[in-house]
Amino acid sequence: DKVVNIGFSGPLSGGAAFYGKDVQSGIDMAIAELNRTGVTVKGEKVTFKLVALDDRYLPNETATNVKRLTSQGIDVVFVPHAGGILTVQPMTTRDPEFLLVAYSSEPKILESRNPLTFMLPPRYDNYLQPFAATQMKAFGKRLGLLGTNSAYGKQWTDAISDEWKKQGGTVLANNSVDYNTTVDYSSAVTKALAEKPDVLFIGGPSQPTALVVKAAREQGFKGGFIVMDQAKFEQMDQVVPRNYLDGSVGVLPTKEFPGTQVFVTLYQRLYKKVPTSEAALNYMGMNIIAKAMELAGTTDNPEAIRAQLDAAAKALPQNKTVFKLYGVTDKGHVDAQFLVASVKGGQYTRLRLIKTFK
Amino acid sequence: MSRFVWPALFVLAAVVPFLHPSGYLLDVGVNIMMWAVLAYGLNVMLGYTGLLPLAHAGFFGIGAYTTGILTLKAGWSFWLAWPAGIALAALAGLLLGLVAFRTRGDAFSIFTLGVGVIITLVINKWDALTGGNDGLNGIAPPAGLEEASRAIGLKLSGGFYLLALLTLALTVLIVARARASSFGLSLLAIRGGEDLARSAGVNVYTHKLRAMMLSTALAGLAGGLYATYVGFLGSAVTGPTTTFTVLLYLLVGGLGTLAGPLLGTALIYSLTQTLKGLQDYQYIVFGPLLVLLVMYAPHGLAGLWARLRAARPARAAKTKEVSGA
Amino acid sequence: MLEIRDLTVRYGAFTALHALNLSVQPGEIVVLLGANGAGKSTLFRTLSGLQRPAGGTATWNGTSLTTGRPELNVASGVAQCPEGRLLFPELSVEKNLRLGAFVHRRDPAGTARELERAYDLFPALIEKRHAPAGSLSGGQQQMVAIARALMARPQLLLLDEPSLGLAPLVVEQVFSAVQRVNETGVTVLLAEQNAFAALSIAHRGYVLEGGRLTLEGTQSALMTDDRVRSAYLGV
Amino acid sequence: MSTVLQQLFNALALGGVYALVALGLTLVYGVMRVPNFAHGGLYMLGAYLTYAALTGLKVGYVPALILSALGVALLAALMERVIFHPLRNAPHVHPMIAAIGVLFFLEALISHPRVFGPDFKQITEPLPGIVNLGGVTLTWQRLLIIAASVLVMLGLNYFLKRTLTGATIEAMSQNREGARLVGINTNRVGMLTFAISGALAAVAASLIAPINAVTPSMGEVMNLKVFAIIILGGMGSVPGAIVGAFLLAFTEVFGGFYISLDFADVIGFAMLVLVLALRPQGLFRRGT
Amino acid sequence: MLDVENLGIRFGGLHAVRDVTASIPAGQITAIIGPNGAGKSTFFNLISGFYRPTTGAVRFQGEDLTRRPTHEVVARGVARTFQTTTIYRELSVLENAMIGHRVRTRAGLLDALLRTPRERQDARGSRDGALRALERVGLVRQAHLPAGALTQEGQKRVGIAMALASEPKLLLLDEPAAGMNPEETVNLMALIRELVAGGLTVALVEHKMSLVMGLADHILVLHHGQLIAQGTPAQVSRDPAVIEAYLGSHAHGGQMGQGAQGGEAAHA
Ligand SMILES: Nc1ncnc2c1ncn2[C@@H]1O[C@H](COP(=O)(O)OP(=O)(O)OP(=O)(O)O)[C@@H](O)[C@H]1O
Ligand SMILES: Nc1ncnc2c1ncn2[C@@H]1O[C@H](COP(=O)(O)OP(=O)(O)OP(=O)(O)O)[C@@H](O)[C@H]1O
Ligand SMILES: [Mg+2]
Ligand SMILES: [Mg+2]
Repeated sequence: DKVVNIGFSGPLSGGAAFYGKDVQSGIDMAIAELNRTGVTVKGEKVTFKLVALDDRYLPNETATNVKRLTSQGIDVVFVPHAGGILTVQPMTTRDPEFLLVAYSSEPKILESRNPLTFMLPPRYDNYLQPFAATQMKAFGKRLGLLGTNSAYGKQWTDAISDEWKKQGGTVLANNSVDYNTTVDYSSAVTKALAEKPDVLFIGGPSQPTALVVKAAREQGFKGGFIVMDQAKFEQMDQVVPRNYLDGSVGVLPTKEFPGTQVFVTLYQRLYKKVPTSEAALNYMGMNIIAKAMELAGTTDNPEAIRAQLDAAAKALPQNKTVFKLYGVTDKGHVDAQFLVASVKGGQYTRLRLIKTFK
Repeated sequence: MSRFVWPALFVLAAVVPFLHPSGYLLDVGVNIMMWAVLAYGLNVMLGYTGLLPLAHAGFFGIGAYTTGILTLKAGWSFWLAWPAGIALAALAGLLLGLVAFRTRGDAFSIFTLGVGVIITLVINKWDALTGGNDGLNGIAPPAGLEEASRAIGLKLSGGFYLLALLTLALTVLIVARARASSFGLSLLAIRGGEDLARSAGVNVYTHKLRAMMLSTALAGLAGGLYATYVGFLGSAVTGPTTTFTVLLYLLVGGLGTLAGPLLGTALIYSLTQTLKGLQDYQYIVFGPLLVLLVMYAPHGLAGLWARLRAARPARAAKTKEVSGA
Repeated sequence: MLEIRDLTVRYGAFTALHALNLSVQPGEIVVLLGANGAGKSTLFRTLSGLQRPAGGTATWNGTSLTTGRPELNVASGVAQCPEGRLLFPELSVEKNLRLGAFVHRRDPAGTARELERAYDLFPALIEKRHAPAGSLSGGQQQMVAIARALMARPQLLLLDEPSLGLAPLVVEQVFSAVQRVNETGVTVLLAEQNAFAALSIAHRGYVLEGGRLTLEGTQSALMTDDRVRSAYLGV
Repeated sequence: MSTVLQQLFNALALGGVYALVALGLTLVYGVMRVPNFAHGGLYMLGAYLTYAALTGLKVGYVPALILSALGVALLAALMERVIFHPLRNAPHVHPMIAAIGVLFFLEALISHPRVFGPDFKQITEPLPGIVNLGGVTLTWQRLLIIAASVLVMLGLNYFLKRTLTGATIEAMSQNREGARLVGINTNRVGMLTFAISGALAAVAASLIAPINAVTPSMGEVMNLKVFAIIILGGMGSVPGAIVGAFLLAFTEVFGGFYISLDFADVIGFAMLVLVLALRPQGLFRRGT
Repeated sequence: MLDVENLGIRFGGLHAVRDVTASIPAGQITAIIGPNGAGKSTFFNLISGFYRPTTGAVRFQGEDLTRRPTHEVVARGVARTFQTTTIYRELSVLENAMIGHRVRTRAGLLDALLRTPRERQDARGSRDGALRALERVGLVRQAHLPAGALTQEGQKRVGIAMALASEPKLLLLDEPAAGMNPEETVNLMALIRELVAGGLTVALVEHKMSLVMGLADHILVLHHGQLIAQGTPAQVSRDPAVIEAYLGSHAHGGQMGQGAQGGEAAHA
């Protein structure tokens, strides 16, 4: 057997560890499955092994880790945060070359047109239009902003504000707070509610998001929520009563796609918890890489593997498709379809996507 | 040991990149030297003057962001932006000192910690200037470094290594000179007892201010190097965690010694790199190791070394406390 | 009675006390003379349990004083007014004194009585009773240190240079108080640079030099000894 | 108007949270002068132990809280014995670094996949329900926090200022040899102090956890703030810690409300820096 | 040489020093005595700029020094020692003295970094100045020992050397003989006399009457922060107020504590 090492550099300790671990769990799960079913590249059986290094979310640490990984002859490296990705992106094409699997929706990652970047998360702008339209119609035109103030949260806040205005609504003051460090959300909620919003944009990690919902409902907020895709309904309703979530729109791994059900069940058996989209997307990403290696007939030529990503995505077996995949764009971006849902009377209802961006 | 050992050490270290080590090894070398410079800066305050400021990552950040912003947004050459960053860090240190030296002891530490947090938060929130949460991306290597490296048969990474080595050598020289002067002795007097120093005629306030400026200038020096080396700046690295990490390097190496900051940084940095292999057990091992270090090598590596060398220091000054008012 | 047998104390490689033998009978005042660095304070610290000896024994009425647990020494009736005072600088004078009676914490009435006595002895402390001990003048702090030792109602009182920094008038008061305390049956071991005053109230004395006892005698014998007179009495 | 009142209540609750944690820290830091950065770790551990007792042992909230307090107290006492006691004569920064080592260890231990893992956990509110007072929402949990912080403050103040054991703690912090000399068993007092502080941290965490997610790094943020608070209030001053806590909470809440939420933390720290610049010794001097 | 006028300071409600008007004449030894807590150390602290007075003025050689920072006062030529021996125990004896000499050197951080001629000159000057001071107190041979390794008495000398190294005109000594035995006290007296013979002015606080009476040209008596008497030793020791407040039986020429014999002397 040939052992192919896959690199990973992400936060595995400290405040963002839960995030890094989620990402890692997806890759780990994919690798375990691939090793069990067997992958053959150019007639040779290949076993994958994940080499995960902690970078505590610090870009300089990511750079050090990547140098360490490539010095060991590793050709594929997963990095799940924008700072780290942007720092190591220029290194992909220097010798030694490597394929950077980027899990971050920062637009700048694609802007640099790096030839060896593979970007996993879909663009969140797919959600904007249906979210805004649904909530504006159901609750009214005033949108309060109360998302997390992480880099991703800020992008979301800006994007939803633009979309809301585009559809003719009014956007109120931005009251973002840090969902990782805030001790009590009450005062931020009070401030946001003081402007009498009809709809609140919220979201960050699921549990804090649920606490924001709780604080808002307790203070008498009757309107709707637009929940950023980082937060998951299935996790939130373990923290707050389901009826608090009534009138929310957000994303949901549903059972529509063939692979979803399988993935969710397997994941829960392994990790004893509801999978996040971090886990799901990286799980798919690893599967696409393996497939692309098969198609390219090489495990150590990043350019060749990169060239086969689109084909690999399209050829992915049904039971590995957690989300519906259309392929990988020229820029190296996954093109997938997602499901969005709204909560009514404690039930999840699927929303229709008007248009999809590529 | 300084007279011959230091130059020899630097010459030896300068040979390393010509042996074509892996990119990872070079990178570890650059990181150790870079953080050691920051540790030397902190040592000027904590080791020599006896004050523990907790805003050094902030000054490091000021040096780094000034360098980054001036090269990226104002199109300055790195060779101009770097000194500007150092100057700004020193100036910020002066301003902080003017106010912070009203407080003493732990209040001083917490005061500066507060200022450190503010610096980080301001960097994080001032999107227009600093890029906020997204950070600053694409800071170029110093002009001419690549060409110069190639001219002596090295890659850019080798060039960075030599640049870091030069920076470190300069730092050690500066610190050694400062320490050996009557200025340095006055700092020791302040460390030993501020009231006594005052009565002995030392102008405590201005000495503290100068020490602070030297210390933060070194932080800025390290920061500028960081900016051009890593090429990306995010606010996280300017926060208290970095300060505490460097404090750790310093303590393990040995407070108030010339070799300590370098030894401590080298040991702990390589240790954390090695421990990464332990995955989930990384900090479960590191934490207790830290405790053991301060308990069993209270004077750091340099102290351990000195003790071994001094064989049997008679009954000398085995008194526990530092005398002073 | 206090019995010291072959007591040896070391600081690292340096030996401060060399196999010392000394005893004090109940009810005696014994003065310890010796130049700077002779080891007087070392002996006191050892008897209080603050310093562990390298060898030998020290017992008070049969109880070992060298267990390394000073609280047991205090409980068995040994109290010290130490060199360097060792006060609690940010606590009020009165709290310092009350803590001196820590071993009698179950007898608040007795402590109140002792407190009155302490203030009688050092009236200067009355107006300072609520001031932090650290804000007191040097001499006032010394008064607190002496009074704190008395608060423990000791059977064996160890006084390490009690007159340090005290005004002449107060020195007299202290010595007469020591004498009074002694008359109530308390045994006193005293180290003093003010050798004359100390010898005046003592029954016996020892001379300690370089960690060894070089001379021993009654008050009158020491007072008239030529070596003592020239070295410690300054005559 | 009701918005301002609501914010007032929010600030009170937040101040209560800060005060509870700060009081535990004051004891060890302010009184014994040990800059115990592991306090945040003990706090975090307290929350997890309560969580474990609730979900694992399936006991009620109050027994869970007591179990957790006992557990953390024990651990804190052990920590004093094994780490801080041997370091008692070392320079100030040594125990601080050791404490950071402990914090690392505790965090890593808790977030280890085989222990609790790095994910958020949630403790359900023991006293759900809200009271609506003229448009202001008061939740029972927050009222409980405010009440507890006042109670703990009164208790701690009484303990330190009025009891002999309290005085021994202060005495020992100021002069360990002096304390031994008057017959105080400093070993016991040291452990007792840490135990009390650990128990306080656990109680604080258990009370706060229901309104805030339980995470391995929850102690880090708190650490920074409570250290600021006790310096702000004046080291070792119990009322100072309370006033400092509420001052910080009010600045954060109203600064966030009138200026910008984005800068709420900056405003909080700016206030700290300002107060210290004007009154270097803190708001309250250490009492006698 | 030094004149104070209506000098006073309050700590909270306490007037530690109150309305003191006095002078310390040049070339002489002035002793300040008074009961514990009378304000003697505080008085020194006021003169040396260590505390800021709430009232009054301090003039040194005609120049107003009130409210000047300590280091400037030292630079003008007023040096002091502390009541409890405070020196840098971890540093060498020589370094202690060099710190005392720092006020006479000008080289700063930049000089140090650039190794300017001034730095080199100062480095030499500082060593020489320190050695001169050590010479005067007889510690040259111990120059390289850590100061903490010296005996109590030796440490007191280090303290004095540190003060002398600043090349003062006026030296303030706070209880220099405390903890010394008679023999050492005599040596100290000789040292002080020598210093004065060399042109220095000395003011000292001391409770050892042998030293005060044997040494002082002029005595100031403080009580409750106020100046209650002054004059020659003979005058002061006869002053009933001083006897009552401070001296007790020492008034009658008592030396070395002989007066304490019997210890039953009557007092207020
Ligand atoms: N902690 C210590 N470490 C090392 N040596 C010490 C220590 N304490 C005292 N010594 C040394 O032990 C010897 C005896 O000191 P000690 O303090 O007992 O003397 P002493 O007779 O009380 O003198 P003094 O009259 O100055 O108080 C001295 O040489 C002193 O330097
Ligand atoms: N920093 C301070 N804060 C409050 N009170 C003080 C302070 N310094 C001194 N005092 C008080 O001022 C008075 C004078 O003190 P000072 O130290 O000057 O006395 P002294 O004459 O030197 O006495 P001694 O002979 O005992 O040394 C004392 O009552 C003392 O308690
Ligand atoms: Mg002694
Ligand atoms: Mg005095």
